[in-house]
Amino acid sequence: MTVSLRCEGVSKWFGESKVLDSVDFSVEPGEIHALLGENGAGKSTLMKICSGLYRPDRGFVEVEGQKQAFGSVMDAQASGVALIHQEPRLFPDLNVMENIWIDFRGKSRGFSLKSVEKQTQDYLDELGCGVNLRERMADISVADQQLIDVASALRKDLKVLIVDEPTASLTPLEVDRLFAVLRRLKKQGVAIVFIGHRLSEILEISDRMTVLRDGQVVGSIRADQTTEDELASMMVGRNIDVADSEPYVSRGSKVLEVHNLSATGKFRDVSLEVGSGEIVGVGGLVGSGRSELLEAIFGVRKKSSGAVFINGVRIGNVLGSIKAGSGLVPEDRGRNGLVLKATLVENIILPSLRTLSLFGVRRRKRELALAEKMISELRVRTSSFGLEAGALSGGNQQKLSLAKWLAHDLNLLLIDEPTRGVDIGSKSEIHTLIRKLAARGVGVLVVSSDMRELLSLPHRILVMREGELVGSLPASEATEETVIKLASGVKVA
Amino acid sequence: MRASMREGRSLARNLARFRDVGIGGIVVAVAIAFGAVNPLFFRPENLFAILLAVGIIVVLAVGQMLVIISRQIDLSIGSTLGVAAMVTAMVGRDFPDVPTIVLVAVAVGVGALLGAFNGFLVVGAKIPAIIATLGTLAIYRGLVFIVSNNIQVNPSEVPSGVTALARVSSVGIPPIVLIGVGVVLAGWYFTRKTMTGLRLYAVGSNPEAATARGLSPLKFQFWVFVVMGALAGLGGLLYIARYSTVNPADVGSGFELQVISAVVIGGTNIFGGSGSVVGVLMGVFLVGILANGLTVIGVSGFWQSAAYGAIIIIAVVVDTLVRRQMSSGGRKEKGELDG
Amino acid sequence: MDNPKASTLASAGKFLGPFLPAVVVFLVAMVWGTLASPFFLDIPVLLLHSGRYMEIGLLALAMTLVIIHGDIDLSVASNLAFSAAMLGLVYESGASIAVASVAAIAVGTTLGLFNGFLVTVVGLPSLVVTLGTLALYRGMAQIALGDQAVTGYPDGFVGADQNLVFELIPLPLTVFIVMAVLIGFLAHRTTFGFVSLMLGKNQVATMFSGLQPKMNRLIAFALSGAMAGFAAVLITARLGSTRSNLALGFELLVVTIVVLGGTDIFGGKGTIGGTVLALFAVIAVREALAIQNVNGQIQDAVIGLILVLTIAVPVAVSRLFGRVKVSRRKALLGLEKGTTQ
Amino acid sequence: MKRMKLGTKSPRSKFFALGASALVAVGLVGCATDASDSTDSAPAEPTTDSAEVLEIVYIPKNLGNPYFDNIVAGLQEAAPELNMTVEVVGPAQAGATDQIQYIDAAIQQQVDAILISPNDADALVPSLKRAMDAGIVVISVNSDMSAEGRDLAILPVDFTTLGDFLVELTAEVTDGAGDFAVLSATSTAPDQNVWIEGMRDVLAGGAYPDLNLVDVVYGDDAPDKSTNETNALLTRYPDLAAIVAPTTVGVAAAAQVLSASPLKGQVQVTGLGTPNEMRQYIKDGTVKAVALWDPKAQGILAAHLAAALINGTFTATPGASINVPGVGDRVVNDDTQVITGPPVTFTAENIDDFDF
Repeated sequence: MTVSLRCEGVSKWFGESKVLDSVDFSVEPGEIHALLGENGAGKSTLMKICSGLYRPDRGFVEVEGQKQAFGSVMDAQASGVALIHQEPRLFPDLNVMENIWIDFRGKSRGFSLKSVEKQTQDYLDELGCGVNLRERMADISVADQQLIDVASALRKDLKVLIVDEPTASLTPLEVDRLFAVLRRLKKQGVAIVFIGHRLSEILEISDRMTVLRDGQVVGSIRADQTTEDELASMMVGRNIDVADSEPYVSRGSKVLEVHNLSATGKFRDVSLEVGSGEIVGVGGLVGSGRSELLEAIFGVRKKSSGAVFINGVRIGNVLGSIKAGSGLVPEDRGRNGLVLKATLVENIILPSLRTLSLFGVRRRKRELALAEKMISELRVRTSSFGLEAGALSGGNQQKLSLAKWLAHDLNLLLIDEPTRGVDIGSKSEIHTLIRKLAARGVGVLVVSSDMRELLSLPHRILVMREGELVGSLPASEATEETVIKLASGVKVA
Repeated sequence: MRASMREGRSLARNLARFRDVGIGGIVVAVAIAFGAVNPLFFRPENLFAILLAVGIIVVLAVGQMLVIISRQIDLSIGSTLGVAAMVTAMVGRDFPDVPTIVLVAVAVGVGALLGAFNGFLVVGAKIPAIIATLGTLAIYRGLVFIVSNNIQVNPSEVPSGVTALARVSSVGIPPIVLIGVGVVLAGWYFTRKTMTGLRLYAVGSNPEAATARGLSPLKFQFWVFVVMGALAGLGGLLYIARYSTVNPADVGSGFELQVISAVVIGGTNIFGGSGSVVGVLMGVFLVGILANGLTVIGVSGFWQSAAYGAIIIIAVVVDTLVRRQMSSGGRKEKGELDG
Repeated sequence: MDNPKASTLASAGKFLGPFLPAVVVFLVAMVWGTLASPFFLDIPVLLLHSGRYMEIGLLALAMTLVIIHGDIDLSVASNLAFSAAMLGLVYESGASIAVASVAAIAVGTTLGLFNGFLVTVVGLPSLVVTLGTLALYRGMAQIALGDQAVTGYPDGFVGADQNLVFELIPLPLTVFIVMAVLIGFLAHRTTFGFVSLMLGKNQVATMFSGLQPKMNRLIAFALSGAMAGFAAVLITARLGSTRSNLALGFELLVVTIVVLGGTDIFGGKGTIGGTVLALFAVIAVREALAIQNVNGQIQDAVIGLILVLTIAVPVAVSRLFGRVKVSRRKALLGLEKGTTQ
Repeated sequence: MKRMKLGTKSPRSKFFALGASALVAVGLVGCATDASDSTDSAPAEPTTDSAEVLEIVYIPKNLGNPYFDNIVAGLQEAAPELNMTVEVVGPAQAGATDQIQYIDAAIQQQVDAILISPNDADALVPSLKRAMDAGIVVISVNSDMSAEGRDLAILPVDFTTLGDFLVELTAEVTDGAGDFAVLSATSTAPDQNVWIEGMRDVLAGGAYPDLNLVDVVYGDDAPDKSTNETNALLTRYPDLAAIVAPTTVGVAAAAQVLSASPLKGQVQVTGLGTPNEMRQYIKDGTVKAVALWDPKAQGILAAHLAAALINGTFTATPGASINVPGVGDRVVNDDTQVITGPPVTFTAENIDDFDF
């Protein structure tokens, strides 16, 4: 029985950082093969290569024995490989039928949306998706959108279905419905690759699992031969190379106080405190509302109730929080964190314009001096100040987004996924930077999905699940198992 | 919490579906208002005059709608129409016995050629559509003068076959109106019944997703300009039939404002991805009735352009509110960023 | 870390780059005009003729700022017409010409604010809003004046555009230069201008750095309205009479000049200096054609052709020679657009 | 994103081929029929030696208007024997401020005389004054403007009596009874407004009790606007007896509407129209009569007056007279205006004798 999908010796570089290092991975027909690993381990990149979005720098991909030179997504689809994204990319202005049949390639005579309506309704019923075919895509929930994405893949004799982080924003009910669909496809002989985080879900749905860490395959085991703890340790790996922070010595003053803060649809009734010089970590799965919490504290997201105090001062909007000395390094550097089309200097001075100018008039010398100081202090590697932020590597961009907040007197640093997509070298530099800031009395609230970072960097760790704060434990007592269990809702032993 | 969200959305969805009917309602209301002020508004001759005017504008509006759906805009349609009308009228003048069908081919051909040049500038030379067609608006107007050497084509020189298009034909309806109806039906059929039409909406609604699904946005963006040019050429022929005087300075000038207003009033989203031929037809009628009605009830022409501007702004405000309520949060920002 | 100064040469190239099209067009036009007619190269006369274009110049200065934000204002010419009508009516009702001029600028600013309100507060696309107000303000001007004209302005005011400053520079040109320096200062030396540029490049990221986009964009529209009012005063002084069909079609020429000056139509890039150079390039082209008795429509066509070539030529050049240059530069810097999720 | 698959040609290069062919075609169409880039200057070379060739510039209301093309024909016919070259340049739209650019260019070229058909009685005065200060002869052709802006005005016909003539013409075609409306050019056109005032005075005088002017609308000398205004008139005043258009563009548009409408013959169309444009409508009975004057004669007269003023053999003072071959003697009236001659009425009988 030939293998549905095989990757052999697949490697990939992005700039200097090697994201995949000669990975071997295969899926048989009628098998659900889970792919695990922390963020930045290379899971999504591997799947983008299998689905034809990227070309491997070395190695090759085989579908049912034929070597694939995917020029484009279309070729991958033609060979029966489909990728379902976490946020399905569909056409908001078109209705369900149109979204499914948009890339119909058969003979168009005799084909009309009417003629395939019944067939489509059967697909959807089979998938348990009770959506009206005439409804506009913009009005449909993410869960249903995923099923519609699957339906449009089913239309073309599907051999390999890759599902990337599908359960992130689904309710338990919707997760069960999705799993029922995957099991039905499995019976029909479709090979399924399931990328996910929630260990309990993975154990429940998949037959075999492969764990990726830093671009290399760490191990491949059958579901019935392993337990969550073993998986967790494989994901994390024994040699924690991140040094532990010294225990926190309270300085008495509270930098950040949050009282039952909530934002409809994102998170509810969150209360927390960050002391001066304290690093507080926030763990939890993708979609648990951590980023939205940071945005609400910082003031760029409307809060529906609750209050935020920085250094005792009540904060109304983003201007107020910045004046009170807070800074946010958001999760999506390219869209929210930095202005990629602007130069390094322009990005650095942006939040501190008021202090750098006199009666609204910019003082160029002072700006350049500050930028030079920051670039050298944070060791941002660049050939010239005139370079646009977009031309920098991931690590340097992250240092830049830190530099712009350090440029003005910072009391509270809110940082979301500090070392995601960052090369190993910059990772430790960023960690030492954060520790130095804390040592100077700055309060740090850091959201991280990188287990080792979460366990070692903060003094205290909070865990959020589906928009609620479900646990708070000092770093000394925290282990990856307890955090993962809290995050994925498995009853703590 | 999830259930309540669903009710909110279904209400918005009905609003969208009734949007086209909504404009239809406004058109009827405005017509009745004019009729009330001056019953003569409903005289057959006057309605006949409205149909003639609407006939030409709707041909251009259907083309412009396709361009806007593909996330672009064509400001040069007035001058494109001008060049097509002038070349066709000169051919008619110098070869009086040439059959009308040949003149139709000349007009549509010249228009399509100019449209192709627009397409080349936008897709080949990567010039943003608004800038490329702002350039060709002036270039093609200059072309009208060069081609005609500033000589006007007089009514007596226009072949009778062409002027017949604006006359009441045996069927009782002037061919101009029939051609207009034909273009509207073709536009409706293309956008509602063909896969290519559906893909045009897809390319305009989400270009990245369209590329991922194997469609080529560039191809659509190019051919949309060619179709727009061809329709502007056809509009040129209808212009000759209706006004029978083709003056190099006047032919087609100012059409682009009327057409874009009609398309926007007709509910076509300026950011691409959505728009219906029915809505555009209603928009064109509203513009046509306004232009005619205001003069008929004796409001001096001076009020006309003010009324135009007001209607455009009101239509866009209503459209944005409906759209915002429909997708609760809008396509642009995710969630309620406090900006 | 290598020395940042070594890269100043590259940045200088970048600095001159956007001005290149305008400078080339200016030189070609001047040479062409001089060859075409012995009367052309007469600097005092050319400067006098340039007085006619200073209304368009003022509009272009403010339009540059609006476009840097990523917006556009097509209503400037109609705003000018209505402001001029107000100037005429206020003057006719007995007020002094000074009061009437201030009234015109105030009215212009108000109309600009109305545009800004619809775009920033109600959140409508600026292209469609100003398309609407293009027709609305022109209609208001027609309602205000009908088919009458306002004349009889005081002698000192009418023909003021003919007096020379330092015996060489006509008054309107001086006014324009002063405004160019002021708005240039606002755009490139103040925090307001810097924030406008950053908003144009990425509005969300700039908001995340604590800067409010609404206020900046509103002020840009108000300034555009104020310049329309100011231009109304200039045109009334030049013509000595006011009618409702003033400045027909100015908006298209203004946008052409701003884009010719190197400003990106989608925002985030643009300089006042570029716009000033482009204005003089367009004046040179117009004068060179006028001296050869080329009529208006052909002049507009030539300007339209220049606009299209300004953008198409660099793209074509970079495509022809770019293939080698771009790939080598990328290899050097070891860069590849990574996917940093 | 890597280069497209090598197999198929990349879509962009396909557009290049397609677009490039369009570019070439557009260029060809452009220059194939391109006579000269500006309206042609005097065809015949001046006969006498070129030492003191008189350079004059004529700026019509707008280009492409057949009425003004005939004035140009007259100028060019008279130019050779007056040792004169005529440059014709002007705006496309009949806008008030668009002519100024051409006046300034003429001053810059230090021409001997500027002939202009003004679009606005006041806006052009400042720049024309500069021309006169520069020693350039300024003559207003086909309509007048404020006196300080020109040395002399040449009117096609006596404006003061044209009002009577138009009313008389209206009475003729409507047998002296009924409502009639005027379809004018732009609201700012000085000649139109003078004639309409003239008509109003005549009607006020009571000479034609049963004729009354119900409305004046503006077609802006644009075919489509004039057509819309005509339709509106027919709707607003169903029992209208006649539409009188003192502009060639307006009368042609009104006639075109009526010729295609059931009201043909019931609603008369008359006014000032060129024979070539109106021949079709007079022959098919839509129009009984239109009147005009020979613009070419006005062109010849203008050329001679310009030459005389430049050479100083004639001064533009009331009472001065001049003899112009082919046109006859003309005297400057008290408003320093010269009248070309009486209007000519074209009817089915005599329209074929005229070709302009």
